[in-house]
Amino acid sequence: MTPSILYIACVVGAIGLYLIMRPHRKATRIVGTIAGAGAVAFIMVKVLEGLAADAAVPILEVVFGLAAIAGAARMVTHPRPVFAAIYFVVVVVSSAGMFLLMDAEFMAFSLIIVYAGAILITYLFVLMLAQDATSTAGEALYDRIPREPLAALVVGFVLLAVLSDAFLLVDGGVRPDAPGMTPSLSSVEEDRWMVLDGLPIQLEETVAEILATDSTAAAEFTIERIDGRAIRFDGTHASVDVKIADESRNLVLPVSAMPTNAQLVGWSLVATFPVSLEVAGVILLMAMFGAVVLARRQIDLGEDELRVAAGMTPLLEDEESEFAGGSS
Amino acid sequence: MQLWILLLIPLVTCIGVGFGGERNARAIALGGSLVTLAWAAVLAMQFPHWQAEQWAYWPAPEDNAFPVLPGLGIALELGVDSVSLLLVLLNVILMPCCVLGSWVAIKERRREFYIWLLVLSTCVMGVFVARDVISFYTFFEASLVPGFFMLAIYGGPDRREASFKFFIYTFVGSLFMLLGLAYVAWQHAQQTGDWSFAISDLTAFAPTLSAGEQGWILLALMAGLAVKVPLFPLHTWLPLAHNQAPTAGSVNFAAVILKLGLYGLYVFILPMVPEAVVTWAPTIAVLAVIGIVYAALICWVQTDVKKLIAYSSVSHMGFAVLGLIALNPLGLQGSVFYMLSHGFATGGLFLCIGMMYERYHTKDLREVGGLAFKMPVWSFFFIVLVFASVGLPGLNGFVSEFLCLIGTFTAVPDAKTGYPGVLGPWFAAIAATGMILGAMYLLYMTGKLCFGPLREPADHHESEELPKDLSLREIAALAPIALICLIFGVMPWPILHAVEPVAEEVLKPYPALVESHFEQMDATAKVSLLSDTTLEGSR
Amino acid sequence: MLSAIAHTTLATVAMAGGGDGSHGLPAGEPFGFQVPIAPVVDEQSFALAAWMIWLPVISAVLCGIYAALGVKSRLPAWTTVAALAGSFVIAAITVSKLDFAKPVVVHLFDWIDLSWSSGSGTADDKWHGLRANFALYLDGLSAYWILFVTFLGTMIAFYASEYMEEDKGTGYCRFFAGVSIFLFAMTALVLGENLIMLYLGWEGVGLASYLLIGYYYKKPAAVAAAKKAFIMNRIGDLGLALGIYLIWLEYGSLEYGALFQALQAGDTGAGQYDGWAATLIPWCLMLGAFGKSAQFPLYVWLPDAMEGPTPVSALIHAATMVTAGIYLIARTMPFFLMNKALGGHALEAVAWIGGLTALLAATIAMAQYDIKRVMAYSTVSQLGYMFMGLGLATSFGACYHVLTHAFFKALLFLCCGAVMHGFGGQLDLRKLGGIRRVPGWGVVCWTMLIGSLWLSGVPGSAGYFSKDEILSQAFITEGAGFRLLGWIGIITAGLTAYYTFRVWFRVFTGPTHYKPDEAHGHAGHDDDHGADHDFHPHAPGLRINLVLTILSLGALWLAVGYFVGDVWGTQTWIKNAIENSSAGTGLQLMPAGEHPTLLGFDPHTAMYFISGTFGLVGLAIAWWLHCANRKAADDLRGWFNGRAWIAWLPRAMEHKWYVDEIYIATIRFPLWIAGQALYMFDRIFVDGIGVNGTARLPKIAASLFQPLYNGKLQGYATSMAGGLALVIAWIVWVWMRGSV
Amino acid sequence: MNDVAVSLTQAGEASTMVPITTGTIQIVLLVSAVMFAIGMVGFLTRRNMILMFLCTELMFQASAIAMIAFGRMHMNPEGQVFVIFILTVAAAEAALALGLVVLLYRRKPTLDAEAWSELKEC
Repeated sequence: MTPSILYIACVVGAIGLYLIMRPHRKATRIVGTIAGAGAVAFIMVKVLEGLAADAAVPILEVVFGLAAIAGAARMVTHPRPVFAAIYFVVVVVSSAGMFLLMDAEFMAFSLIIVYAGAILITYLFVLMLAQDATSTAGEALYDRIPREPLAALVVGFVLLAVLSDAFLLVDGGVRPDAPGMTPSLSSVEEDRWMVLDGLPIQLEETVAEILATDSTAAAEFTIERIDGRAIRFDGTHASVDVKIADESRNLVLPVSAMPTNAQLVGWSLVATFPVSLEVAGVILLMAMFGAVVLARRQIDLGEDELRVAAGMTPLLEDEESEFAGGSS
Repeated sequence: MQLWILLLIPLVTCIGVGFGGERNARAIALGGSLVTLAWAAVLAMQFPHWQAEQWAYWPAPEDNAFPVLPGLGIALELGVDSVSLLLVLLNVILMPCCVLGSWVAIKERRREFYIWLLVLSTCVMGVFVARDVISFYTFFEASLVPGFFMLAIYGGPDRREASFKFFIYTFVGSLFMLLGLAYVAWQHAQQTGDWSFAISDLTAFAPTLSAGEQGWILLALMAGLAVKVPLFPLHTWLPLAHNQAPTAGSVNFAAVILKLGLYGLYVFILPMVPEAVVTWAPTIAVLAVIGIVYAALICWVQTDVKKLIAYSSVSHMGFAVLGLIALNPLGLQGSVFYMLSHGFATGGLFLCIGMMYERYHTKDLREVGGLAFKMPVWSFFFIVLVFASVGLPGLNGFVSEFLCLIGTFTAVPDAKTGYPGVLGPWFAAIAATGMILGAMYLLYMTGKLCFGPLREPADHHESEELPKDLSLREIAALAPIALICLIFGVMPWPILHAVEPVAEEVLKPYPALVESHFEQMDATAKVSLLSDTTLEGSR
Repeated sequence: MLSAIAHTTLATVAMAGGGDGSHGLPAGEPFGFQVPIAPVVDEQSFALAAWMIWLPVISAVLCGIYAALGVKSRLPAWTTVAALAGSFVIAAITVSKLDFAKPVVVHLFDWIDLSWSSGSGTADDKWHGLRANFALYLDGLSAYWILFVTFLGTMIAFYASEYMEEDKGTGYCRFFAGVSIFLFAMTALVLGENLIMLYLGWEGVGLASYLLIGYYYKKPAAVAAAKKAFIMNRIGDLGLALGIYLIWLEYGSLEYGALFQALQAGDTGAGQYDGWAATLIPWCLMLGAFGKSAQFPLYVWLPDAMEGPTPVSALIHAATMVTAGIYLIARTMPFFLMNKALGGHALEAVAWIGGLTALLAATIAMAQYDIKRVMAYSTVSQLGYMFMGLGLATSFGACYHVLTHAFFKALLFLCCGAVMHGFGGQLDLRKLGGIRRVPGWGVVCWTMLIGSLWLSGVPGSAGYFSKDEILSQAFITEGAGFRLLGWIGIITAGLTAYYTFRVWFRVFTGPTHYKPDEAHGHAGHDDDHGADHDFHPHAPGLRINLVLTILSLGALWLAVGYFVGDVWGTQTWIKNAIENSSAGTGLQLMPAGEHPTLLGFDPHTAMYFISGTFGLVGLAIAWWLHCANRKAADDLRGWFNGRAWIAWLPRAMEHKWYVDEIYIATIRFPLWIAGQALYMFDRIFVDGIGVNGTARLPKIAASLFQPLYNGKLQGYATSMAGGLALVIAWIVWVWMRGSV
Repeated sequence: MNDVAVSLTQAGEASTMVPITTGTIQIVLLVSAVMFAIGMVGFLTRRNMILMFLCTELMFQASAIAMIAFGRMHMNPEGQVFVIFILTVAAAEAALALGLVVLLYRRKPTLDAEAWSELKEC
């Protein structure tokens, strides 16, 4: 695939989206949908073509991706806001599926809960709150007619062209199999085991479980730490030194004891980004305050009225008398 | 550390003003400015170089530096030499007077006003004590902000235009200055391998640049500084800003802000680009002389007092610039003295006009006049300050004007002073007509305003909060200034002595440069010059 | 007292009597003068001298304090009189201790003091510093000057204590503060040890003059006159300042001692700049002197200055301040002599301008009606004589005339003041007459007669002697047309006698009639004698009469002193003082031995007769036209007015030859127009096109993009996103791929 | 590859250790880019203020997908952490934006963004 093909596909996609936007005829919408979907599909095919022959085809990703794109396209073109919001749910669900495929289970479900469950509902509430009664008769004019679609499309698809160019074509695109792009698995595993090292209770439970399968061992044990670290990873196996009744034993930890993805995320959140986490909390809090203040009915009070309301005496205007007298 | 405290006191006072309530704002501001004054006085007493043989900063800026980005050589360094300390003193002495002068004039948004005033004070002091380009430039530009707000919020009817013009004009100019300074710093980094923004490093380095580069640097720096000075024809922001500003603003603009430009000339241009200065000095001098005569003539036809005094600043600053580029100790010391004496005299005049304005709400000479009968005390101070401005011997204006002019006069190629110059009698002679014109317009103003039958605006009625003549508060604001004008006129030598080592240090490279400049001059011109002088001598 | 002082000093210097100036000076002096030896710094024996300066300062400060305290008594007057009298006494003591041949410097305190050591020059120390300290230079010239300045100051302050009585209160304090400031400045001018201190005094007297002329500040005319005086003086000051700069440029010092010694050694200046040689110095100084001493073309302020109170006119504008120009040239006479020795014409210029001013002012004085103005023009005219004397290189004559003139002109002014004071501000000699017979006016009448006689130079009067000293010199000194100049001076002497006695006869003789001046009432006066019908002149009181008497006695003594100079020593004392100071010309400029003759006589002898005759003729004409046969005056006027070819003459004389109008038309108005034009230029071109135009350029450029800024949120967002796209495109295409 | 095989045989599970394939990530990134572009186009063309904000949510979504993909590629959890922050910002933005919309709607009873053009400079 050369950049020119990609760019032409982008143009086609843009034309497709433009046709979908036009509210007049169903036919144009269909043509647009075909063009857009075709362009996307064409690029995807081209991407997959470039793979090694023996590589597996990511069917599910393609499916979820197409669903998300379709939902997005419909969302930005649908003349009725509520429907647009519903199509956004499609996008959210499809992306959640892609998250799942990329081992981000926790994020997939929080996405659905937060977006589909909370944010979208808020949007819907506001939509219904703000939609005037006449809109039941039909879509509002401003919902039906897009604003300067050509300029927006040019901008948007230039962006798309260069982004996808960067992702797919420049230096062969994003290539995990290129040397140095992905970390060695042992280091990834070591990192993960070290997370367990930071979770002493879970480590103890794991050790207890292993020891429980071993009837010879006593129930009482202590985990030995050297330089504060209990787990030692030799490149393939993680093991723990455990002292049971003054006798040291080296326990190899099973792979199943490795922290889960969700645990990893949690660990990263509190261990690596604690300040950002706090800031995020503050942002949410302030957003809440802000929403409360904004939604309140606004009354302007003068300074004196505020002082009176706060139980203070109002300002007096008799202050010019101090230095004024006494000239000869 | 002492200097940091000096800068911090007004800022801390700002907090006090901010939280002290609308009623107490001015009292707190007065207290703060008095504390600043006291602290500055302490510094002045500690300052070890008043009578020094050698020029030096105090405290040594390196000891006082606060590294910001060590990799880029950016460090905040503070230090004073006698010139900058004198200018700091000018500022801190005028500050309480400004507060007292605005005591009842500012009726609304007082806290904000005094905060801006104090911030302005900090900024200008920052400029004077900064020993590195970064903080110099930062303070230099930061001083625009309080000035802008004082002008835009508390100014006269044209305050919008005035504030915008003030800000944008001076700001655009300073950008060129930044460019010039950045170029010097960059070249320094290129050639020595180390980034440094310390003024001492750059001034030591810059003269090694080629003459062409120096010329461009001079132009860039002049673009910023000449606007501030202001030098003809870059002066037009000044009458507008002075005219529209509230009293304290006008005082500060005239007394301190204008000095930033001259101080910049002294601290950057003279030491950094000596070759270019020698080449360009006649051009600058021509502009200064034009400014002197031009502004003086314009003054004479003004009917608005504040505008008149504002134009007179343009005229007066011309003398100071002349003295500075006369390139001899006479002119340089005169110029430094001019900064101080103009600050006090013109600042005081603006205060006086402010007091009159509070009573009559007009600055129009056609509407108000003959106040000597009604306001004798005011007239007394006004006349003293007018004569200080006119340059009456015994008051401060004379010493500075005289030294600047004699410096210019003796800035001849073959001066026996050891400091040959590129100006000469003609410049001084034409500039000296400014003395006559100065007397003309200032006495015209005095005659209209103080003397003649009493004229008051038709709708004038006595204010209830202000007495007919000056109150004790107003006297307290004016008396120190008038007294200083007198003291400076009678005892200028302590200041002159303090500036001597500075002058010699700054002017050190010039005699040789001027001589080589004349050697390179057109051979025929040189020959005719020689023959003329020999003729004169043999007669 | 003067004579006593003179006796003490007489023995120290051998003097040849008479006026021929043939006393010996060492030959071979480069510029023909011998100035005193280097001044001795002597602070012990002359410690008191500082108080000559400080007493007026103290008095000024006290008067200011009185004003602030609201004192309504005569306290300011007595303070001032006491201070000035103290000054005079100290001056007398100081002078009595002084040896004229050995000038003394008394250092008071440091003033302007700059020095530098570095620089490329190899010149000697002179240029390596500018020193102008507050110090006194006591020699013959300054001693001579300070004596009559302080004496007249005391007298006139005493006179003013009565004259200004109606203004008791703030005005009184202000007046005496002004007088004190004036005396301070004048002493600084005269006693200053260097040119900058002279400049201090020079401008200081200008300030005092400004404040005192503008004393009646409610009167627009007074304010305008004050302003005019100050500005005209400033024009002169410009010359003085340039002279000072040039002196420093050429000689590297501003202290008299150093300068005179350099000149004595034949130093013609460093010659440092093309065209600005040391020979220019006298021309610059001359401009200063002409401004301060009201010579053509800068004399127009002096008549206007008569708007001030009369004691001020007497003190400042007749006796003392206006002689500062004479003092300046006398003080810097070595420069003039150097100029002459090098072939310059500065001295001739001084003489000619002086002589012509004398004639011009005399013609104007003949046609004025305001008696103070007559006196003012007469002052200008007499100052012209003094400059003529300086230009003719008879410093003695000039300085002697300064002294005699100071006495009789002060006397005349004070008499005019008494008249004005008594007659409700009336100064028009057509509306006054026969005052001699009004009770209580005898002293004024007779003292004024003495003053008039002295001014007219009738034989035997002091003015006669001092003027002759100058006039006869015109026929002795060689120079461009000096003989013609001498005749001009002689004619002027006749005119002087005429206009002086015109005033005296008109005011004091003839039928008694008077009426007050309604329009002219002082701002400070209560107009209780404003109305015509119940107007009663009030005769001068004791203090005025006393002062008038003392001054006339002084004037008499000056005349007698000249007559019997060798006995009383007055004349030799003065001659001694002048010739031993820097003003001494050495008189070598004349051919030694063989005097030129005038009408076959020695010029001095001849002049006694010629000028006496002219004076008497002038007096006689005045007597005929204004006393004996007043109708003849009207006939004469009618005769002039009836003939078109000559009618312009009296009118032009009355209108002061239209000089003021010419100035307004040629200088003031064009300057004003220039100011307006420049202001317009400033607004339209510099600010309008230059600044605002430049500021509008971005705006014009912006208007191209203005449609993008339509206030639509999404429009802005589109631009933002487009920018983002371009940035990313740049990153991808240029950075990452390296090509477009 | 050997290590992986060993650990796989040992555990018999833990697909987490497999690097993502080039095809997967490119497809996912492509989807993310397309979604972002569509979201931007929507933001620029929709006149309804609420939908404009919804479109910003779409763009958030797209960037979240990219984050996750890259996190997966580098096999560390930080991509997901950033998505949490994105969620935070999205939620805060939704709250405030909707509040503002309500406020604006009270002033002018329309949701048309074009009704608010006070930013115009002339």
